[in-house]
Amino acid sequence: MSVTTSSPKLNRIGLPLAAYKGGKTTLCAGCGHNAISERIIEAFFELGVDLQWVAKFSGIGCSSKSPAYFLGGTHAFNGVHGRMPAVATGALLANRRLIGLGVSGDGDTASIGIGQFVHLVRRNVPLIYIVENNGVYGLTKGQFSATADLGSTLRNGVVNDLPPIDICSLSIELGATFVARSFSGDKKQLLALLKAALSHRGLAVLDVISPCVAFNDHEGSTKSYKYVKEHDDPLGDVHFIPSYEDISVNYEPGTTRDIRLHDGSHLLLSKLPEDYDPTDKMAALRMLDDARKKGEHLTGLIYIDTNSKDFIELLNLPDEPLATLPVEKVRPPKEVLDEINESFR
Amino acid sequence: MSVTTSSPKLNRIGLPLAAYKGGKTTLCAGCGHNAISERIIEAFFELGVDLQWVAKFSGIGCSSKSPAYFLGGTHAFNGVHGRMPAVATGALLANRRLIGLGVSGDGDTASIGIGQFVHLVRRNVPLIYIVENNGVYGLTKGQFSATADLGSTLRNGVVNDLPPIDICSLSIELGATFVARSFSGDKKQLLALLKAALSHRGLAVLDVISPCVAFNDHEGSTKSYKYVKEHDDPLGDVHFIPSYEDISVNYEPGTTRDIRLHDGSHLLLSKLPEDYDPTDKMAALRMLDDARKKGEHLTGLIYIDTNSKDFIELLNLPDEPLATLPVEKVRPPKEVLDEINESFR
Amino acid sequence: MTPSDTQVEEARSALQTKKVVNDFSIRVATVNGTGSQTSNLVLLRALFQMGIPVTGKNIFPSNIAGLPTWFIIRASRDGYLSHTRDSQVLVALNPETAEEDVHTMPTGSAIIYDEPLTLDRLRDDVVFYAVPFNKLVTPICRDPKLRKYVRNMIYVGVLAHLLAIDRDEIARALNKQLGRKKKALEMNWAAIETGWQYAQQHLPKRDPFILEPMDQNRDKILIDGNTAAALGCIFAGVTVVSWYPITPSSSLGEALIDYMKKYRIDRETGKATFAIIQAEDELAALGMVLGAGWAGARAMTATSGPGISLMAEFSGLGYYAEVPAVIFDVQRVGPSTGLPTRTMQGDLLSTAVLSHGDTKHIMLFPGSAWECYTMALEAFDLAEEFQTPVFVMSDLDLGMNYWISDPLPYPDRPPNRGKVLTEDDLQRLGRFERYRDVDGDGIPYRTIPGTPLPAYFCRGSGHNEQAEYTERPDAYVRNMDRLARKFETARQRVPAPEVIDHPRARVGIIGYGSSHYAILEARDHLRQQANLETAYLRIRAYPFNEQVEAFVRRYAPVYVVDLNRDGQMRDLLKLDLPAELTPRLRSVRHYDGHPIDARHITDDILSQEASL
Amino acid sequence: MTPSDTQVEEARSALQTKKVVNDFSIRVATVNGTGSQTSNLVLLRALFQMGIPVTGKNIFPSNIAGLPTWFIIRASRDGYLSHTRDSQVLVALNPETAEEDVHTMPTGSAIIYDEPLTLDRLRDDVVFYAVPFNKLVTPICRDPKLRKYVRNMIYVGVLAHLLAIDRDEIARALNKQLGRKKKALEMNWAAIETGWQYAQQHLPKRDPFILEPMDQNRDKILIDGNTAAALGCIFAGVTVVSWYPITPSSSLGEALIDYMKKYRIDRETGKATFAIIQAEDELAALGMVLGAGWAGARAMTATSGPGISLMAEFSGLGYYAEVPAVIFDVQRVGPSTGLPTRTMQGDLLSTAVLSHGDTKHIMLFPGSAWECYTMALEAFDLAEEFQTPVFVMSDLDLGMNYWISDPLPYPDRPPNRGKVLTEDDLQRLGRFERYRDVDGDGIPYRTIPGTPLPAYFCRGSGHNEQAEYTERPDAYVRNMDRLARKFETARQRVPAPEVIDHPRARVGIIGYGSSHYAILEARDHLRQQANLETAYLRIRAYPFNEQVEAFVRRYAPVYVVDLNRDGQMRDLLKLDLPAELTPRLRSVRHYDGHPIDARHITDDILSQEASL
Ligand SMILES: Cc1ncc(C[n+]2csc(CCOP(=O)(O)OP(=O)(O)O)c2C)c(N)n1
Ligand SMILES: Cc1ncc(C[n+]2csc(CCOP(=O)(O)OP(=O)(O)O)c2C)c(N)n1
Ligand code: SF4
Ligand code: SF4
Ligand SMILES: [Mg+2]
Ligand SMILES: [Mg+2]
Repeated sequence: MSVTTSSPKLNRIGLPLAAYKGGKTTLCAGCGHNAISERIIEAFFELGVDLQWVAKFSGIGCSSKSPAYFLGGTHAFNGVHGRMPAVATGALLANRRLIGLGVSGDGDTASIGIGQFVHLVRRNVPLIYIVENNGVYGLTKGQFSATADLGSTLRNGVVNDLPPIDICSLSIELGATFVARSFSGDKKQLLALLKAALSHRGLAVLDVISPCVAFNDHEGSTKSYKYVKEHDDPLGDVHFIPSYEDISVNYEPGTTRDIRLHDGSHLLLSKLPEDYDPTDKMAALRMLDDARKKGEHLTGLIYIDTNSKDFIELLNLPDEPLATLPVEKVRPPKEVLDEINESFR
Repeated sequence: MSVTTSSPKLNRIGLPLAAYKGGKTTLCAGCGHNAISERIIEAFFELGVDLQWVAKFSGIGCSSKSPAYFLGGTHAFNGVHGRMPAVATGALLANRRLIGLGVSGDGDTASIGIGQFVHLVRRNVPLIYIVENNGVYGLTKGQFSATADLGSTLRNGVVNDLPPIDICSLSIELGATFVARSFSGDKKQLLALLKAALSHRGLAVLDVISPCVAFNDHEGSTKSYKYVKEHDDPLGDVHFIPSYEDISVNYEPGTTRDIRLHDGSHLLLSKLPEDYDPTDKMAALRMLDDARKKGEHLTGLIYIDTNSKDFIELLNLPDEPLATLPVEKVRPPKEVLDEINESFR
Repeated sequence: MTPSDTQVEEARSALQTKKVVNDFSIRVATVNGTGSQTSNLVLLRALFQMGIPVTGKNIFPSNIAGLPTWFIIRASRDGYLSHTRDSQVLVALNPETAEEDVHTMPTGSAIIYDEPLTLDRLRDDVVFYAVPFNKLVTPICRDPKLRKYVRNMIYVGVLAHLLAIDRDEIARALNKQLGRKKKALEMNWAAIETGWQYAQQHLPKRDPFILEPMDQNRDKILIDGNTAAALGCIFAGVTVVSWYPITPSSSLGEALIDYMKKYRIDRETGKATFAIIQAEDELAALGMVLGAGWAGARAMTATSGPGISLMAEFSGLGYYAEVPAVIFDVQRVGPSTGLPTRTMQGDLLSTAVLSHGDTKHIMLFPGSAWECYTMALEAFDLAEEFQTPVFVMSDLDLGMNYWISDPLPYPDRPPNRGKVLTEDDLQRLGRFERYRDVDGDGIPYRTIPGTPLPAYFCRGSGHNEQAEYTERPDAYVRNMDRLARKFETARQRVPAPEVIDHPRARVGIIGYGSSHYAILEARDHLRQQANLETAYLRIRAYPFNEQVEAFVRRYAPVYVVDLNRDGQMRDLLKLDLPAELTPRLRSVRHYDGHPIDARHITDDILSQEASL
Repeated sequence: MTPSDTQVEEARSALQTKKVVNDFSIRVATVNGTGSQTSNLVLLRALFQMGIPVTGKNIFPSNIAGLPTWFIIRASRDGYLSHTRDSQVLVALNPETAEEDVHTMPTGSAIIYDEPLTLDRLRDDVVFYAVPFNKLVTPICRDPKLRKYVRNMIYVGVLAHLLAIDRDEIARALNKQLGRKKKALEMNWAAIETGWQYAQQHLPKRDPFILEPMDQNRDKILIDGNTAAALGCIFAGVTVVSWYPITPSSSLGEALIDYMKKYRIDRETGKATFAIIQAEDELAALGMVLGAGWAGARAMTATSGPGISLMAEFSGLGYYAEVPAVIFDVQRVGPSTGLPTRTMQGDLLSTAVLSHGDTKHIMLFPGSAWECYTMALEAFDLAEEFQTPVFVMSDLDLGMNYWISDPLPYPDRPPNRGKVLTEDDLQRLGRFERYRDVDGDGIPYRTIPGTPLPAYFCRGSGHNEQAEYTERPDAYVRNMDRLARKFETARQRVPAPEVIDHPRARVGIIGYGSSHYAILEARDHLRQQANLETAYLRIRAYPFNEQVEAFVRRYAPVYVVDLNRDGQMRDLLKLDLPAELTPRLRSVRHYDGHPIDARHITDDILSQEASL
């Protein structure tokens, strides 16, 4: 993985960065999801992806809205809550030339959508699947999702006492072929991982920690809830969402970084060392487990398997898209029907 | 775990074994599910479980029919396909005194039901959850489920090329507190595990390999398919289901046993050694992974955690069942409503 | 002799004199999982080959082995292809139901039974033939496991002899059924022979039922609706199939797999020109179909009631985001799990409005196996023309039973892919608005992924003509009104009803789906028994074409035949017809899970007519 | 001076002379996420406290921050509590919509706007008040992040002065809104003061709109329907709640959590007398409710359209296996995701028949926040009495907006737990058949788990009176017929309609749910404008009570007011009423996502009357 940060005026297919932008975001200022959109724009621009062949998919949630805010004018399907994997699978089978990019939230993926996610992983559908993970349901105003940290607290005092689903270790357990974690504010790492995902054949799962500035509940937010109450809330108004700057971090492989979020809560990120071998499944699971025990979120390309067949190969599909096969290829000749009729005589 | 095999005429609450039996099975003769029913009957009889408090749950499938064939006359809810966890959760919260016993199939759990299963595990609902695992959809005549082994073949020649979901390692990954695997024909082990599950507080996942005599597709069934064709199928009739005897095995902890199924396919079972420590999560995952690589199915109590709170405790429920709390406990007095009305003035 | 004895005696002698040729039905009562389905299909096929109009109804339980199952073969000289409640010949092999089975038979019936059951003690107004199946089976089958199977082939031989079925046709039918499995053929033939010989030697004919060759099936085929439907999909050029097994739709999915593997592998490249995915559930199945439909593929799924319920949310997305999809609902008895192996037309109303909000769906109602095929072709055209999910409402009776049919016709036109703009179109037009009603028919234009930009953003949330997200009330209303307009357009494009007018008819009958043949027969009953001439309209699609309204205007009362408790087609008509016409509608309902029979319709109409 | 100028001048001077007291509405246009909801609620509450009949409608977007939002406060001397399309006072703070907002105002309106927007250039037939919000905010708020919030409190002060809102009531309202947060109170009050003083010093009154104290709200409360519903559930004694967040039902779930934590913790043991579970999705939510209902708990869920669709399969199980459940459907605009923050009555038809097969559900239609409470109580009684899912069909307007209401009444009777057999009953009776119609009302007896054996096996597959699995056609039909009978019994037990007859009325109006107040007002319009006296029936439940039929017999035509495109209540009536009555039904439909207003109904009825 090499990281390119200098972006020339035009990319290799002659397009400017602007061509990769999308509509104006309607997400909160400072929302991690916006930062991820930025990185997607950069990654697709820098690799010179032909936008005509991009297909964006999402479910429902703040995160799932974001495909309207990057790669504008590309083909996109914003489906129903938690069921994006099915829609993406169908579309990518119909047209294997499409470059599938899915954006989901932790509620969309780990709560309502976990069933479809599990089977998406099993099928190794060639899709980049980004979970914009904030531990809450942003769009419905801050309830816990299934990735909420144990002990985190909502504004109304409700405490989460269920263990979080770890998207990365779950994916590895299920046989995912590309599993990475990053942080929305880690421009360099996230960009690099997106580019790597773009070149992976098969499903690429990217679990991106993406704090919600409106209803944050990340690790330590018991503390953060108190913090908000004591320091920052002279308004007593649940309808007020302050604007924040984007958080941005940059730290070295093999190190740990303590990130202070806008509401005073903390996030411990630890980046995989450069010499880490991401091809050993059990080692990857153990790394994740160790980090978790230390209260850290392990980031980087955690696991990769480049040998497994993707779903397109397994189904033995032709090179041309199924969607546009000519009628001669998809309607057998009259003789075949005659033969079939004969078999019923 | 001590194993009692000698059954006195009456159990500790004075009931005969017959009191624990159910209706006549309508499953195929020789179906593994029937053997499991037998063990359930024994376990409940031997532990002297008070049947009035038993609540049986199931989804849809041959396996899910089986609750009609054991512990007859007890309370039971046979729901819809793949959604038994929700029904059981609701019932057990409504009445915490119930002894919940859920029976599902691999299709019911790992295909359509995987989403609910994941969340059931997260919640640590106090329920014995048995997956009668045959790798196929028995009731709909033999399609693959999500636990079908890679490379297994159906009668119509369709080959499974998706990796199986391993109920045990998935459960452990998700934080399950009791995870065991057994084989329908291993009377001694299965009985012991059922008894252990009955005394566990929290969710007990039992993945029981339970061959389908009608549509078997277990490991090696590519071979078995051929085998059937060559040896046993002078009828060429898909509508004919031969009757088989129950398979029964008995082997020592720490050893491996090669089981020949009725259709000629083989199943490699390896039993955990006696000194195995089932409290180390990562070790458990590694054991499972190692066995899998050898083509073996690891059996025994693979993981247990007796410290985690179950869902009833987490919800701070009273000792009496919610369902039957008297009206004074569940309808606040008039003064409360007055106070509330006042707050809206 | 008591008087009743005399009557019996009379009946008996009547039997021996009057032959009943090609006009009776055979009921075979066995235990499922014993392979009797093969025996029954051999019989059915033999009759078919003899040129006799024949139908087979399989009444089977929802399990794999060990429960009672019945197969009813009706031979009808007059060409009635519907179910009958009464049978005249019984094969009683299931000890569990044998007594009840015997009691349901009319006087004068012929009953073949397993000797140890001693059924002859039960009645003396029928003819009994005892066959010692166990004794017969032992010499021909060494493997005890297989004996319960071979027993079933023996009754084929017994029946063949008693009813005078052509032995060559039995042999041909067996060949057809078993294909090239030599060992299997030998063993089965031996069993049939044994039965035949036993009957020849020990069972002198004492009943009047006889089969004689006819010439009614020239060029016909014998096929189940699900196979026909699968073939329709294949010749429609389906490319993406996602399904989840559920009785009685599974055989549609499985037929697709079988035929696609055979006929849709590209000769040159060896590649599959299709993707068939067994989804993890029905939500996913329809989700994949919508994804594929959006991406330009002809995509479909097949399911039954519980699956339809699970597809509710995605169906609404398909309607509102305007994505083509074809959904086969092979209906079974609900509510809930209900009776999975019994037939019903119970999902009409809930499917018509499947999903929350103002959702409305196009439905097609095949009335024969042949239409399962042709409507599959039409469904894909309609789905793409109207960019919306199209539900093909089959049922277990149509889908899983075997029907005599005209051969399946090769499609006479290329697929209609609807208003899809290509790269060239876009360049020529210079602009593209996904949800603009350019032609005034409510149907907008679409592009498919891979077409040059700008593309459109497909979504289930509020959108304007440009497919942009909007919450504006005016844009919302415009869009919903256009969708309503589109539905109106569909009214005249969906398959028109089949109408049989009659100059002397006052009364009309409306039917649909699998009740078709029973209605045809009931019309004859009504004419013959009560001199009641009826007109008949068979609905083939929803929304209803204007001919439906015209029919209801022409006749009164109009009896709507529904295979459900609530009169669901009657209800849809109530919603759709001008209110002043709805008092004309009456309901004939049948909902016990068995296929409807003509007698039920005749009796119900006559009693309603009488009570006027 | 051109003629039009003269007209304007006249209008203007008219304004200055004729005071408009307590009969106008205020529209506040802001950006969401800026906390303006708090400012608006302070205003609403202040008017309420002044004894003025008032309603507040929040028209908000489906996102968290940064999109246009409107809040409309209507003061109505005459006590009309419905929405109006026109407002007379505008606060224009959102640059994105300001121009359009200004253009929608009628001549003579008063417009307060943010000075830099220079909106006064747009029209001269309205009164403009420029307020330099940014300048005013700086001195009172050091933290730049909070300024967009504080700006909103300033307009409260400005309006209070201009419209003569009692300052003490503003202070009381603020206190009520913010509770005991001292710091917050200080800062907010400073902002209000600033606005007040600015208006006092710089904005001489030039418009006619004035608020004066009245005495209409004595003993009334101000409450949203979802909170009222949650309280109803609590006083009904709900013990198991399983829900999945979805707008606009989430606040029902959240109110349950808040109040249960406060009032339903056992004093002695400190234990929760309830379980509230956030399920993983709506399928699971209803599954848990059914599990709990089967086990004897009063159990419920709350959702909206997409959730209802996902509950289809389990709803059918509830119907067929006869398990009590209460489901709140707080309806929003569909189909599919639709407009999640807009209101509609769009789920009636699909909910009535939710799930495949012959399924039918009881629905209740609360017509006020008060009924959200009382019908919650009734819903649990009905669910247990009839052992079936009961759907309470609320909507966003009822659920999330604030309504003046009588105080919530304490239940006057203990919960009706229905036909549950206890251990003693069982011993006395000696036997128990779960699905036998002992009383002839279609309602069988049940036991709950924990009761001594033999228990019954609850299942969604075919069953007989003894709850045993069966595929027998007769048992199936008996059971389905009993279910139909049970539904008929419900007809007379569900809440009866509210009927307002009128001796001089020819025309009838049928309404339900959130259109109630608009219909009341429209009836006055019709009387005053067109001398058209109308009778009015408000449906409160499905299946329809016999009074509904009687009403339709008494009046013609009957206008059915529906907040959906397809006229879904009209459709349900078509299905349910004797066919000869349905020609009397006409449809008044409103489906742009905003609450319905009286004018819409009046105009539509008048134009339909004219076209007769
Ligand atoms: C079937 C259904 N249930 C519920 C909802 C309401 N809903 C919309 S977004 C959302 C949660 C989104 O959470 P997440 O995926 O984490 O996205 P975020 O907003 O946090 O980015 C929910 C519950 C819905 N749209 N559809
Ligand atoms: C919603 C729904 N979809 C499909 C079905 C059909 N169906 C019944 S059982 C079954 C599979 C059962 O497989 P499994 O759980 O492995 O049980 P087994 O029969 O193998 O014991 C299916 C798909 C159904 N009943 N409901
Ligand atoms: S609510 Fe949270 S997740 Fe949604 S846009 Fe705002 S910050 Fe982002
Ligand atoms: S089909 Fe298979 S799973 Fe079902 S009863 Fe028979 S052997 Fe068991
Ligand atoms: Mg989230
Ligand atoms: Mg199985």
